[in-house]
Amino acid sequence: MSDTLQKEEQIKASINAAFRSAKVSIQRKGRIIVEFRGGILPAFASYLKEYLNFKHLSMISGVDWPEDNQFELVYHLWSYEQSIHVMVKVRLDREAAKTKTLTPLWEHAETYEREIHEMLGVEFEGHPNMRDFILEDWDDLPPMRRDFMTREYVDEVYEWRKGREDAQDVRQTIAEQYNTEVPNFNNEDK
Amino acid sequence: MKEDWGKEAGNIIARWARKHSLWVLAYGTGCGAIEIPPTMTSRYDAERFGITGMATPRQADVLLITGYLAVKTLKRVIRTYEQMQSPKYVMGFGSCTINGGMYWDSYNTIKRLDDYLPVDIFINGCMPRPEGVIDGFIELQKLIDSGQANGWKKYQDNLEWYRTNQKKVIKNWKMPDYNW
Amino acid sequence: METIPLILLILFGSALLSYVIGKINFVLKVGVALAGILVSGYYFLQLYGQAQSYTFRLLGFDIIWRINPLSWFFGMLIFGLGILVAIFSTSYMKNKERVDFYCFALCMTIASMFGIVVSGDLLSFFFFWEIMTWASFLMVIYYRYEAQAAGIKYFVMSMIGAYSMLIAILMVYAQLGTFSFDALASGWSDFSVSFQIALFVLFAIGFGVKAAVMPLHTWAPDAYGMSPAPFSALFSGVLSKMGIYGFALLMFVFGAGKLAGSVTTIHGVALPSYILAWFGALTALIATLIAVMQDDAKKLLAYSSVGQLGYIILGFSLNSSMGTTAALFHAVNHTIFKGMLFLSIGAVFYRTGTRKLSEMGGLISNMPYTFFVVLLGIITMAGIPPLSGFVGKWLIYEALLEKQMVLLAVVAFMASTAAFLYCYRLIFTIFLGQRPPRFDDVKEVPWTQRAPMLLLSLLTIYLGFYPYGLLNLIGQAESTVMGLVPMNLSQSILFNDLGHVSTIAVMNTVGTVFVIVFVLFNTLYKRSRKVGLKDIHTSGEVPGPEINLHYATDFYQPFSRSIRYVLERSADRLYGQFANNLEGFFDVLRYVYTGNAQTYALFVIMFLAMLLMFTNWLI
Amino acid sequence: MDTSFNLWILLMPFVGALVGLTYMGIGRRIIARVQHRYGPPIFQNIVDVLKLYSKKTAITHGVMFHLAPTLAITGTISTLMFLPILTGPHGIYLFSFKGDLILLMYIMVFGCLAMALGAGQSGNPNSAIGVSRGLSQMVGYEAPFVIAMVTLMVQFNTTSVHDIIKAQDSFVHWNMFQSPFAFIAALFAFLGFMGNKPFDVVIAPAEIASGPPSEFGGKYLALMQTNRGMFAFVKLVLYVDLFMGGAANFVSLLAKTFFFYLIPLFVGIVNPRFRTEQAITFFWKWPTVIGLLGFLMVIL
Amino acid sequence: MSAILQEKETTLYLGPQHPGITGNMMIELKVTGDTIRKATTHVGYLHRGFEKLMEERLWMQCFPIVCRICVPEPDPNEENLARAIEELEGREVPERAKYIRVMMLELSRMATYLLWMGGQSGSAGLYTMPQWTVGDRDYIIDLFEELTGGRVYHMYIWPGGVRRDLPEGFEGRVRKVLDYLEQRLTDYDRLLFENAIFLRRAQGVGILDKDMAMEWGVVGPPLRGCGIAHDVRKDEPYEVYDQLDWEVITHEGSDVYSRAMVRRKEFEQSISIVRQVLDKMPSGPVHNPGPNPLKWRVPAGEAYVKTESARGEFGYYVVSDGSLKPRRVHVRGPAYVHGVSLLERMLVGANIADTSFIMNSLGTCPPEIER
Repeated sequence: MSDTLQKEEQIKASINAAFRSAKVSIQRKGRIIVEFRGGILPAFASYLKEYLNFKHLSMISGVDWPEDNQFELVYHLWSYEQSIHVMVKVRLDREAAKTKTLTPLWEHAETYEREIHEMLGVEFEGHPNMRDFILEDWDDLPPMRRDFMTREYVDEVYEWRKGREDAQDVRQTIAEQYNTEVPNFNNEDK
Repeated sequence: MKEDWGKEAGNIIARWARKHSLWVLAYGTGCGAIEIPPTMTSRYDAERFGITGMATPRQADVLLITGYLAVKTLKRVIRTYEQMQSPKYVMGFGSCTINGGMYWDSYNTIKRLDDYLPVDIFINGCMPRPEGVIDGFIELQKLIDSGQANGWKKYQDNLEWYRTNQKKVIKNWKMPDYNW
Repeated sequence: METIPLILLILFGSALLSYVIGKINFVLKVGVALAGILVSGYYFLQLYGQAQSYTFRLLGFDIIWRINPLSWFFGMLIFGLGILVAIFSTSYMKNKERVDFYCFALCMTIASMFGIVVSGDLLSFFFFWEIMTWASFLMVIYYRYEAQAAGIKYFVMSMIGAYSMLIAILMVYAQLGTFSFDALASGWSDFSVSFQIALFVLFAIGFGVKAAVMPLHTWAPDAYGMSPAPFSALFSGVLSKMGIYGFALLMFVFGAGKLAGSVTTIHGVALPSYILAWFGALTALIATLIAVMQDDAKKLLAYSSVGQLGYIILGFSLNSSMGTTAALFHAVNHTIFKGMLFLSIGAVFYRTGTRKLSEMGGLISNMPYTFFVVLLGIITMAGIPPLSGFVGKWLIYEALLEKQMVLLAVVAFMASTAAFLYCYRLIFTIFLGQRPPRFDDVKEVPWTQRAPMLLLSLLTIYLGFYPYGLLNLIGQAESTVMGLVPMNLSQSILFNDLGHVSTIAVMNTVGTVFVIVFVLFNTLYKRSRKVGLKDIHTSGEVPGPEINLHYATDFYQPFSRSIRYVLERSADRLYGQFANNLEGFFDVLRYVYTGNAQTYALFVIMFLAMLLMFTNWLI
Repeated sequence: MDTSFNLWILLMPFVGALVGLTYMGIGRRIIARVQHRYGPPIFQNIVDVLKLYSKKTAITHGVMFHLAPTLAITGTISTLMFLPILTGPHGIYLFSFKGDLILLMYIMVFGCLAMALGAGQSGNPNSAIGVSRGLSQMVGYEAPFVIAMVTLMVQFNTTSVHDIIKAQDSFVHWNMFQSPFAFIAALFAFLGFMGNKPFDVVIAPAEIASGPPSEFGGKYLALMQTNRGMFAFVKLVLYVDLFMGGAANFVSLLAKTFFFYLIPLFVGIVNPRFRTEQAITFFWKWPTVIGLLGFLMVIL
Repeated sequence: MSAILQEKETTLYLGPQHPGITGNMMIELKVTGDTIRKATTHVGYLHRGFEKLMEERLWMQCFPIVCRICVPEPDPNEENLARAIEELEGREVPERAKYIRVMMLELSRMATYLLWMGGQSGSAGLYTMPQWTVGDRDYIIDLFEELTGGRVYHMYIWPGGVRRDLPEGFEGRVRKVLDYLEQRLTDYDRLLFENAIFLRRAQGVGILDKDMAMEWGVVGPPLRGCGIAHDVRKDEPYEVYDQLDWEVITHEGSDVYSRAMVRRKEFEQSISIVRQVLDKMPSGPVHNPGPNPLKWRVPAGEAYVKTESARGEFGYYVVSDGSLKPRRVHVRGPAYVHGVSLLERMLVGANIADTSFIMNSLGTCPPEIER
């Protein structure tokens, strides 16, 4: 097992050597998670891109963690040569979510950042073209935030056809099949 | 008396021609668009019934709403519908046009198409099979033949009501107002 | 008093008078010029069917002014368009600067052109020719600085033409000792063949510059484009016809047509004429191709004008009755439709202040009359039946096919097809499509501008329906002056050995069908609902006001891509390269040109001596 | 003679439109068979036109837009009137004795120009692009066409269609066989004329919606479709007259025109669309060279 | 005179209602002549908020949703989500199920390529090709229908295996369809891939620079069309791809034609992969059942899984907080880059006539961009 993770260990070592603020952990073969706290993200990204050959930016995900009052941005990088996927996690303050754009490094990061801006409300400094991406004339909370309640929004904006209000019938069937009662599916359930 | 007869004959011919020549607007509004190519091509061959695709709304007769409508699309669909020439028909395709379907709690799709456009016929299913689509067209032909497919008249008469519904959903209404 | 000198006097007089009195006020100067042109036009009409001649001696030379059917024919063009242009100018030039200057140049041009057509000897011909060049040059540089380049180009090219013509005239004088046309006509056959060819080439260059034959056309687009719009109409419509008149003289009066007897012939046409025919045909084709690419409306028309003149020259060079008829008929056509088009472009410029095709659009609802005129203009220009353009085109093709000149016919056909392209571009980019918001309030031009244009468009409809009157006139000129057998018009049908077309039947058919369909279509259906300009199929999107939906820039890009081999080799660039290569040579010459008057005099004498030697060698 | 003459003048436009539209229906059916399906009924195109005539509303963008279909159909009917439909003792000549081939070549453009103007006034950029492409392509296919026409006119030393028909008195004298190069050149031009693939750059749906007609609907489109059918008929009859010696009766006319209709159809089924400049240069290469060969044959 | 300044370039709207667009999106073109000066893509016409909806659904309920993310090719989505959950749970998948999954994925790849062939040739105006290929695609769809009950959306691959075993005689029917398609391929070659006009239109058009392709995260056939041999199935083999005999197909040229050829050859290869799968398929169970879906809690953690779909790498980033519902499912469709920023870049300087052509060759699929 250990010898198969050789490449991953190497990368971990070189990242640790170069950036103190990066906490590197190996998830499994071909998956490295870097928690990057503080410091300049573009510098780190360009280090990964230029020195460690992570040329391919697969995507940027944004995860909302209202418990910690933080947004987590996950930059997914892939190295063609080493077949290794790196997830660089950056945590941002939820109230004043702001970070530097990566468009100078990867031009196509533009769309990802636009989407995160629209869906979570994160500001990207220096982004060249922050126009509407998916939504049009959206004036509510950014929809991918956990505190945006899509059910409430739907009840408020759209009209229901009669008979569709509960939408519980399928769950009822499943519950009967497994001999349990229909659980409460509201959001507070964790 | 003679005039009535002529008018009646004209109507019969017109209805017959309308029935047998349905030009569908090439507008894949939702995922249902994936079943349109099979419907139109060699296996199901909807052209047998005179159903053909048309590129622009000015020439089309049938607006096929293939599935859910995002609000952004709804705006375009309304404009497209209003650019079509009467008589024109709207087909709601898939459960999502009827009651939201899979997307019943989505913040971005409308739940009832007939609130916003006068639907002449619904085809249910998620998604309907090509046979279902063709069946829907045949039903539409029957409606046209019996003179019941007059959603476009309904739209003209109840424009106010439709507009109110549309404007409720579409926040930034930047469209020219039409008169028919 | 004799009518011819009277007309000349009135015209020159009103030119000077309007310049002098013009300092007082606008109405007066324009009034004087207009009155002068109108009165002389009236006198000119009196000359119809008469054969007057007026001779006097000046500085020991016989000066002959005469009128014959050919002169009258061209005079008709001059006064017809001249009067309309003058009327058009009354409102067009209002509130413009230097109107007196404009009136002066206009009257001078008309006067000198009339002088050219009435000249019966080479001396006065050349004299009036030069006045015409100068007067039109003044017009070209009307918009001072921006017109500088155009003016210089025009001037240089005109000088080349003038010198070449002067050499030819001197050669004739050296041989015959007289300047008279009649003497030249009778003496032509006695010249040696090489002398005949030399005369032919020199005169052809002289007239070719004015008629803008390729490759001598380079001045035309700039000069037509730069001069004020009404004058552009005159420039292209009539002034260029003076070159054509020159060709008519050269081929049929001087007797170059007789060359056929002495040199190699191809399809029954003398080799020099045949080459000239190719020049004409290629001019028609290439100028058309270039016109397609123009973005400036007037330049487009200018190149188109060059192309159409190519047709006329092609007609003349065939040296046949049919060809000449075609050329003269097309000359009238060209005067009419170029008048219409230049005037309406002027009208558009008057209202919008731009000539760039890509900046305009959608003006049809603002300027419906102008649109109508341009519509008829382009139909005529494209040669589509039932308007008069078709008659001209038909005559040319028949003339070519009669001579079995297949390749020339193909080139001519192709040029005419390519002409559809710029015709459509002209009307589409200005009048159709989307209107830029800044032209929303544009109004139709005043009646003084509308009337001349509409008159011309009525004329093209009439000639399309019944061209036989005009053809009769041409026939008269041919039989009396040019020594040709005119075409048979006894049945009111365009007829020759190859085929025939009844223009009356065409016009009747098109008219009747249109009326029937129109009436049926409009009575059976309710009125359609008129929608706004931007209410178009934009794939469901709603474009904002700043979005440009008018497709006008680089309208024929795919076409230009496929003909880029032609466009890369423009004559202008060739001259440019030539000039660059000559620069070193001119550096040497600077030592010769010392600026001392005596050296210049020496040069002139040397030049004349060389000329004399040259002519002797030729003989 | 006189009544039948008048009758044919009235009837011929309708016959032309019906024949043209039916051919299109048969064409759709043939295409469908190649594509492994049944296809629409043969008279589908006529039903379509009837449907369009029965549309209740239509929008207009202005005068030229309103007039364009009318003018287009005027141009087509006028062309038809100057075309000998049938020859021989029971010929239908209409006004064809009053015009010649050059007139036909030019009057055919009348309708196209009108359509282009109407499309222009619709204000749709797609229409304008379509017109620009169409005119550009026209210059392309006009080269072989003109060469072929001039060859014919010089060969028979006439511009009259009647004389050209008369010269092809028997099967072997058909211009198809007599001047094969001109025929091939003209055939290439015909592909462009008919606007079938690969030369359908004008309407190119995936590129510019449906090009020039994209704003026309309802009654306007109805007229345009009628015109399309009739214009196809006119072009077919012209080619039959020029290369197959005309037709003496309706059966042979239909057979011959249908033969010509099939050629672009079959080429179109299996070929994608050219880009505009490719189409133009295509026409200027082999078809033109073949046409010039035909020239040489005539001259030498 | 109005003060509104107009642009010099003409604006063309390619979509959303336009026959030249795939799916429902819009490209705003600024053109002069027929050259595109600037292209702006607008997406979002198909946005349903799937990622939000999944936060509101049970893990099992997510499966009907994910397959709708990419309409023409739903199986890679199910595969991805299933593998992500398996990775989080550490659930084993029976060997037979893995083979069936590979078969499904390859069949769906073939179906997508058939649809793509139709789209690519349809955008060039060759309408016989879509009629043939879409008709032939229905044979594969019929197989799907027999196996899963659904023509388009299958919901067949789920955590722990597949939903049900192959029916009686199914293998034979698959082989029959494969034989038929292989034989049809010669027809397609003659009609499209060897058509002179198609070659003239496709060669040298839509050039995608090799370095740019690497840099911009281009995946799938467009990347391999640049001659770069990368395929998720080889780079990070999943299921049983490492036990099958196949090679990454590349084609030099970087233009529309080379992308077309890559797809065409991969179609052939898929046929051979499915045949191998059928040959090697072991017997045994097809599902390793999990807990009651209504009380199914996936352990907290995160997983990034990817699958090679017909258009390239499909990536799923799944975050679980140990509750009944996913915390976050983020989908990276291959068209995300191809269809938005790359397309904008590639269309500059292209011909209007090639817009839809290039777009099809990149395999843009709007629903997976906006989800």
